Amino acid sequence: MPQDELSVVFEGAAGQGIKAMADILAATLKDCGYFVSVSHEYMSRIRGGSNTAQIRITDKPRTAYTRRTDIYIGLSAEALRRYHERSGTGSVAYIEHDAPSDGVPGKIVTTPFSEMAAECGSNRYRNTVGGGIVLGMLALPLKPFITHLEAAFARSGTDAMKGNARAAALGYGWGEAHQDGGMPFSPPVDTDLAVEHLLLTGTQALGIGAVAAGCNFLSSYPMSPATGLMTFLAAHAEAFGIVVDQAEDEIAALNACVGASFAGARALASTSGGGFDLMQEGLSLAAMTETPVVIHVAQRPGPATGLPTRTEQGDLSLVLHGGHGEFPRIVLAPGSISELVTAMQQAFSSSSRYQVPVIILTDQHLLDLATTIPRSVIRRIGSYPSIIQTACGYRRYAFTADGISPRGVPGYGEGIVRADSDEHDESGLITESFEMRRRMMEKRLKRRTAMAKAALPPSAFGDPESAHTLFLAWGSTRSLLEEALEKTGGEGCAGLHFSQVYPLPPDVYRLLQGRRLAVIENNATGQFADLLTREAGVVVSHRILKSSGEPFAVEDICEALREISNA
Amino acid sequence: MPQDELSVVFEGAAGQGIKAMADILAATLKDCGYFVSVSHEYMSRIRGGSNTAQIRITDKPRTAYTRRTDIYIGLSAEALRRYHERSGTGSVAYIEHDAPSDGVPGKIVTTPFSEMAAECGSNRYRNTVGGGIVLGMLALPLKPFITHLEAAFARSGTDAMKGNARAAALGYGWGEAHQDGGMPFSPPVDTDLAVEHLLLTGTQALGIGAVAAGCNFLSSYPMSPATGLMTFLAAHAEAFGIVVDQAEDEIAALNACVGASFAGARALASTSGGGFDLMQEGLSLAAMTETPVVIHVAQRPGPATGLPTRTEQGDLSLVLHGGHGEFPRIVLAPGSISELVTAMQQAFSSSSRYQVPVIILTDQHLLDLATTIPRSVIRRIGSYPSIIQTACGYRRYAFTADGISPRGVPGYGEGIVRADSDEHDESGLITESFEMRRRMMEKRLKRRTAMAKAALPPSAFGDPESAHTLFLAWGSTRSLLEEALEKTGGEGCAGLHFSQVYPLPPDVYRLLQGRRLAVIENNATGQFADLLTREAGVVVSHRILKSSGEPFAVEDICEALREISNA
Amino acid sequence: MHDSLDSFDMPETTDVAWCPGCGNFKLLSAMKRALTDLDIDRTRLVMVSGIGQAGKAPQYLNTNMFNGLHGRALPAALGIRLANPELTVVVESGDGDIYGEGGNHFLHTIRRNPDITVIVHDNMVYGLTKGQGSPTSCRGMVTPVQVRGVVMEPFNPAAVAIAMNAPFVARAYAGNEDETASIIMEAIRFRGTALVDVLQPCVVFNSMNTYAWFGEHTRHVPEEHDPGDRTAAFALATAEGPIPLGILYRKEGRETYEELACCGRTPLHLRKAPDEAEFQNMLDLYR
Amino acid sequence: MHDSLDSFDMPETTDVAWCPGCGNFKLLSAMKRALTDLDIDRTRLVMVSGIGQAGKAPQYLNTNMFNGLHGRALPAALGIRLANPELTVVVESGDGDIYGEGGNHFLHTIRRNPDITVIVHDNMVYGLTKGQGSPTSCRGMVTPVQVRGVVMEPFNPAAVAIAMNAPFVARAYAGNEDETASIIMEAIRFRGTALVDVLQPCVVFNSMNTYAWFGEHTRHVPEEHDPGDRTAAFALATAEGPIPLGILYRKEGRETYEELACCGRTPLHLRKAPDEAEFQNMLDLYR
Ligand SMILES: Cc1ncc(C[n+]2csc(CCOP(=O)(O)OP(=O)(O)O)c2C)c(N)n1
Ligand SMILES: Cc1ncc(C[n+]2csc(CCOP(=O)(O)OP(=O)(O)O)c2C)c(N)n1
Ligand code: SF4
Ligand code: SF4
Ligand SMILES: [Mg+2]
Ligand SMILES: [Mg+2]
Repeated sequence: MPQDELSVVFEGAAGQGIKAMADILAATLKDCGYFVSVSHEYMSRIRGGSNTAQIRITDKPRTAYTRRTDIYIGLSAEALRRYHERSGTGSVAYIEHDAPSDGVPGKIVTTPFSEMAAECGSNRYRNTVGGGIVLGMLALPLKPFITHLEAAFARSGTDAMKGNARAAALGYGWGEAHQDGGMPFSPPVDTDLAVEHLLLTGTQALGIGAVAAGCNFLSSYPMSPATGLMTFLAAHAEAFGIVVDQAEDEIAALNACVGASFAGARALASTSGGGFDLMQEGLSLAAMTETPVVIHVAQRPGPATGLPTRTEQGDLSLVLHGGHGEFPRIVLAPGSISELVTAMQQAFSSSSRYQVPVIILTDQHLLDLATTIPRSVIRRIGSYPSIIQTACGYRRYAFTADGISPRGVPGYGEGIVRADSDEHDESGLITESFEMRRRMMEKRLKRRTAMAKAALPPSAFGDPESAHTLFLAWGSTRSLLEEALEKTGGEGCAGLHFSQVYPLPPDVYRLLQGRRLAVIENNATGQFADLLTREAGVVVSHRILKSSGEPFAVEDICEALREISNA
Repeated sequence: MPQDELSVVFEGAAGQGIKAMADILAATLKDCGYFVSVSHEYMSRIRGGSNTAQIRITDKPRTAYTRRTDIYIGLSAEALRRYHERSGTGSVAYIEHDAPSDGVPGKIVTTPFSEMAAECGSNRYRNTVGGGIVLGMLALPLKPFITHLEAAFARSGTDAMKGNARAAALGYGWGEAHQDGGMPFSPPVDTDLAVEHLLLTGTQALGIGAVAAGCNFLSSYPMSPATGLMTFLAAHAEAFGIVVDQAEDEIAALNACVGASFAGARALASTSGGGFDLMQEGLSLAAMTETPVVIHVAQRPGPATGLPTRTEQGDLSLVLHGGHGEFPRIVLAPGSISELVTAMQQAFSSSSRYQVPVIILTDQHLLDLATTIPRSVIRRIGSYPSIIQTACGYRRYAFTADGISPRGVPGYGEGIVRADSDEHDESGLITESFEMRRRMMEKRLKRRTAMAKAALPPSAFGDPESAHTLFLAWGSTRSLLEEALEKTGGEGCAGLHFSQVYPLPPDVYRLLQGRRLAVIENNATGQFADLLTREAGVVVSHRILKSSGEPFAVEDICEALREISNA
Repeated sequence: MHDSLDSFDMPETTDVAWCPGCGNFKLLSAMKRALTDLDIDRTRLVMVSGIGQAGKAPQYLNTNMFNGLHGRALPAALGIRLANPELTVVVESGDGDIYGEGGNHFLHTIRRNPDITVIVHDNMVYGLTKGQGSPTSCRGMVTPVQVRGVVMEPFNPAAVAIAMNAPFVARAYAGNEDETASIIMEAIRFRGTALVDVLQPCVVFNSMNTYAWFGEHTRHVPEEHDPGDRTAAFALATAEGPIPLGILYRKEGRETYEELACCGRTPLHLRKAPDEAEFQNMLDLYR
Repeated sequence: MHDSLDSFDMPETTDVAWCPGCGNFKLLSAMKRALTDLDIDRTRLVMVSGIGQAGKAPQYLNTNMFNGLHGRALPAALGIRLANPELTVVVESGDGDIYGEGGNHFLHTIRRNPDITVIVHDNMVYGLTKGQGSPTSCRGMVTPVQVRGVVMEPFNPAAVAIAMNAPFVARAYAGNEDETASIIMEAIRFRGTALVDVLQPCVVFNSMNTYAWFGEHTRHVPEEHDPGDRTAAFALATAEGPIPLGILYRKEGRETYEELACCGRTPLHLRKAPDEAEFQNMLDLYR
């Protein structure tokens, strides 16, 4: 029986072009009609070390990280060690080595990468040799690979293009010759994939969402894994009229966003936990001045600098409670590439509608994940809320039934627009009246009702209404939950994934009450479980946690699900 | 029947010496053998406006703020309006005014403050005239007042001393002559008060605690209401060898503290919510490097600049969750002057013992509160945990059973001491090993068990074990809970005050389960109630809240207690 | 409503939270005069400030205002200006705010050179928090925190701005209301980032730098000084003796950040939703 | 254990995370040479850094280390020095770290003048985050964020330090290992805050400022330059043309912050609990 999925792992030092090759290979496989997803893990360095990219090739969309390794291309000095960690009995590795492979369960095909690359003109082509091997080994066509290589190296000159093409062919031949029995694999599932799907990373999806939302201002300070969003928008700034400002620090970034939004921009800041720490006072300012702003918080393992290029979901509590004083906020935690596109648009629209800060919580794993997604899924839902033209006597903080005042900006109309970080009256001027304070606090907090009502419901996997055990996930673990439930879901088990974690939609309480609850969180303490207890008074009896800096593998979750279902 | 308490309110513009006079009068009354407490409220300005100080004179220790006003001395242009807000039928006001007093329930004695002060040589003496009036009116001795005045103005020269003495006498005469029936008041309760009690503000109590704890390093940036602690330690720096550094910003302040503590200092930072926002990354650093540090967070109403000189308990969630990543911390919320002295010492000792950041949460009301407290209550409990002399091969983060490694500092012994913001190995060097990461996370979090076990139990008022309704308070509302329960406590009601809010002692869960719970919080949402739900899974059915910028008055709490007890 | 008046004055009833006799009042009237004389449209001006006594200044001017966080006036002003380059943006805040808490933004805003005017109420002390040493406090000033006197080197705003190659660097003294007004006018007219450090007595907390002290310790920029000469400007800014008042350094013609960083002059709030064809073009890149 | 060795070298097996050919390696060996030649006691030295490629430097030296937050090396170093004035404190970090995120501390640490040495690995780019413009990036450098080239005025560390009246200001070029080592030695010997901005190629992300470029765009501080002359130093630091290498400014004798702000030289960790009599005296004030 042909297998319905394959996992190809590329390993190499930083600088060896692992990421680039995995991306090109993924695009090639998509063109061949397969669903693909690529998971990256890498060290905090620019050269050397050992990074990997895992390409999952599946007959339906699957993006979860897996322990499975079918084909392994290892280029760095660490190749064997790392193969040891993740090979199984069915694995085949192409490694340039002579070291003893005692105890490694999989097979090893000693492969002269350097020699082949040198033949093509440079050691640099080793990664391309590897790409060729994979295709040759799987007996897939070489042509689309060459096309993608040419596109990718078009700007590097003809030498590079030729060298790469040659390396691909050499590798292809080696792969064919060393098939080791081959990998029987289902035929291409969807020939429309080539044209009707895009291959997007999480970062690109967020960026596309931002463009769709009409984001026209970004101020941020570089920080992994959040920098990519800034880079994306910088690349498209000219086309879409987006102002991209690299700030001197995160404090400046958010304050510039709040200033810009006060003056009418649709403003976005992108950072990671440590940078968000520095933005908290600005967050509180956005709330006090009722200035819309969207903040992307790309999680990585803390505390402090932690593991800067790794993944974790450790900052949920921080974004829920950061910023001094009491004010409303929205926290979104999209879990898939398409949810990222949508969430960013929702963030902008809710931020404008409720005049509150909205935080989008992602993580390294999700941002670097690349996968095929139907182009049709990318819809522009962004509503463009009106900024009013002010009249004489305009009061920025006029009391209204729902607490939200019509928003004017300076220079647009005859009114005067004042924003004040101090407690203020309706016109925005400083006040020390206790009564005004009381009313303004009420005004700011009142909108929480409408915000909760409009909260996005969780996605259900299985039938949560009738389940006795619910597995709960948020953010990047969505695909794990989905796949694991599908593969192992016992009777009475179902899953809920929350792409909005705060405020929670009110009727979730009903759904959760009286059931056995288990959370899946890529952190050490189960912060979402705590949130559920606080908000819904429910007790979460099982916490499936991981905080080593690695994402969960789908196998981890399957095992945990089985254990908990049978408990 | 003589009354068992009196409330004297001093009102005046900023710059009119209201605070100074209230303090001097309080000291005088203490010397007369009364328990006194002074509550201050003031505007965010240096001159003008209207501030008040309330002196409660009682026959037992009472520090809660009260709506009651017996004697009112009003000096500013706003005097009448503010008297209107807080006078009752028994009140007598001394105000220099001719305006109609329609609808003001209390009496008014039109008093020529300016004229009397001018007679003594300067308009500046109006406050002293007011002090004299209070004593004359109550027929208390003038002598101790003069003594305190002389001490206070000793540095201002003989003119000022004479002028003040004269103004006191003139005021005293006016008070005697305009007693308006007088204020029958219980005789002095405790003649030992004069010598055996101190008169301390919250800020002074914290400062004394810090000195007692052996604090020898402070780096902070001025911010109301936290600045006083820095000023206190600066004043005593020379005597106790304390390094006091005014930082360029709050980020520098906390990073300097962490650096200093790494090198062996007992370090303290003092700030308010907005400044603490900026310290969060440093907090996370302290946790990651396991460097002890104590942070005083003096709450005031937010968000953003809010009401900078007012009071609120709005930053509990922030200090519980601030700083990215997951790490242990301790949060103390002392509720009385003596608890402040103790809490600061506990903070230093726990911070050193567990090598974690400890946060002391106070607020404007508590810090500015002044009251009599027995000198004997001030005990030095600080243990001085040992810093070890390192040997060759020393590893700062050596694995141990409880997760806490012996702490060495650079330059003390033959070892090398490394602190790293990145994930690190036992010697403190950067690592990217997932396994090491896992073990280090475990190491850092492990100490939570011991920390929870050692958590301070709440103080009980009434018999919580048998109560069906528990009123819960934390921080500055302690005296309100105590007094209100005493005055109104129905059958089956009791109170618990938490001077440690995190971690909560484990057996509190038992205490809270299955009872009706009501919290008293000077904020808008009931953050402590949320914490209890999260930590103990209990539902808090009643939230007594206030977030106008004012403290609760004891009458508010009495009323709420009555309502809830009878519900 | 008062904002229908065509003047920068707030209603008479406005409660100004400054102390009687404070230099802030003089600076406020100089500012009003400059704005009026420049005939600036109140609805197209935004005054931006941080927190402090100085930071309250925009509350007392009848125009648009963004009164942000302590130390963060400059990034907010930058954001405003980038979002709408048709607005005149004037920052007014304290020495502690701009040079202390906000020091990093001072450096990097100058590096960008947006067309904004930065007026610093330099009273050489932290006023609102009751008299601690500020970055510009003179050595030896005793305060409740600096109990043995300030020991840090005072921050020299003009010298640092010149070192940063700020294109317009001036100092004024609030006591000279006329001159202050005219320097402010020059600064607002200037295209690019213009710094005016305005010396200003704090009559409550700074008993060292009084009106009399400033009278004695200031002088005018010498006639012969060439404000186009950066080294000479630096020498003037750092010379011992009285503080020079006037324009120390001025260099025309540098492009502003908004010209270089924005895509067009249309205010962002008037821009249309992204074009569908462009949007699809972008998606094509990820096929 | 390797820390028993009497050398600043880490074990051979240490995995250095820098790129082959990077200027960081040259600076590391210059630093080791300087420390060795100065005969500094490894157990009494603390290397302090922030985050970045440069910030990893202390990981590769066998001595005490505080590798703190991005941008915050200076306040941490200040705290360490104040807590124990017997320690030699050397900061080593990147241009983004010290002049960007940490710009405010750069200003105010210089104002304080603690006796620390500040070595900046100035590669004119953000290395660890993959090649964005840094405060010292040259105009026109194209990066993934600065897609149309850097437009901000480059930060001139020497000029600003001189404007701040930093008592020791030098620039070096990592390519000249000997000279760099000897300047670092001078800086560490100097009593007070000493800045050494070390130009250093980033062979991966900065294709503008290469070894060749630095060769062409640097020169030595002219023989006749008087490092005691602040204005001349400023003129030299801001002059058009090649970047001057060497000690630009040097002023001896200013008291350090720790002398002025500490109470005695005893390290804080060796101080006794507060004296009971003093404690009771303090309480007496509140009777
Ligand atoms: C983050 C933060 N830190 C501290 C404060 C407290 N604070 C308010 S104003 C001020 C200093 C004001 O000094 P300056 O800017 O010189 O203005 P001035 O009052 O002297 O006019 C400080 C420290 C604050 N509001 N926010
Ligand atoms: C608060 C915070 N913001 C951003 C980052 C991400 N970050 C790490 S290193 C770095 C820049 C490094 O540049 P530089 O200091 O010049 O050092 P280099 O790598 O070039 O040696 C940045 C932005 C961070 N770690 N922390
Ligand atoms: S405190 Fe000083 S600066 Fe502030 S208003 Fe009063 S006198 Fe002016
Ligand atoms: S990224 Fe640049 S600076 Fe960093 S180690 Fe590599 S070459 Fe050196
Ligand atoms: Mg000031
Ligand atoms: Mg750099």
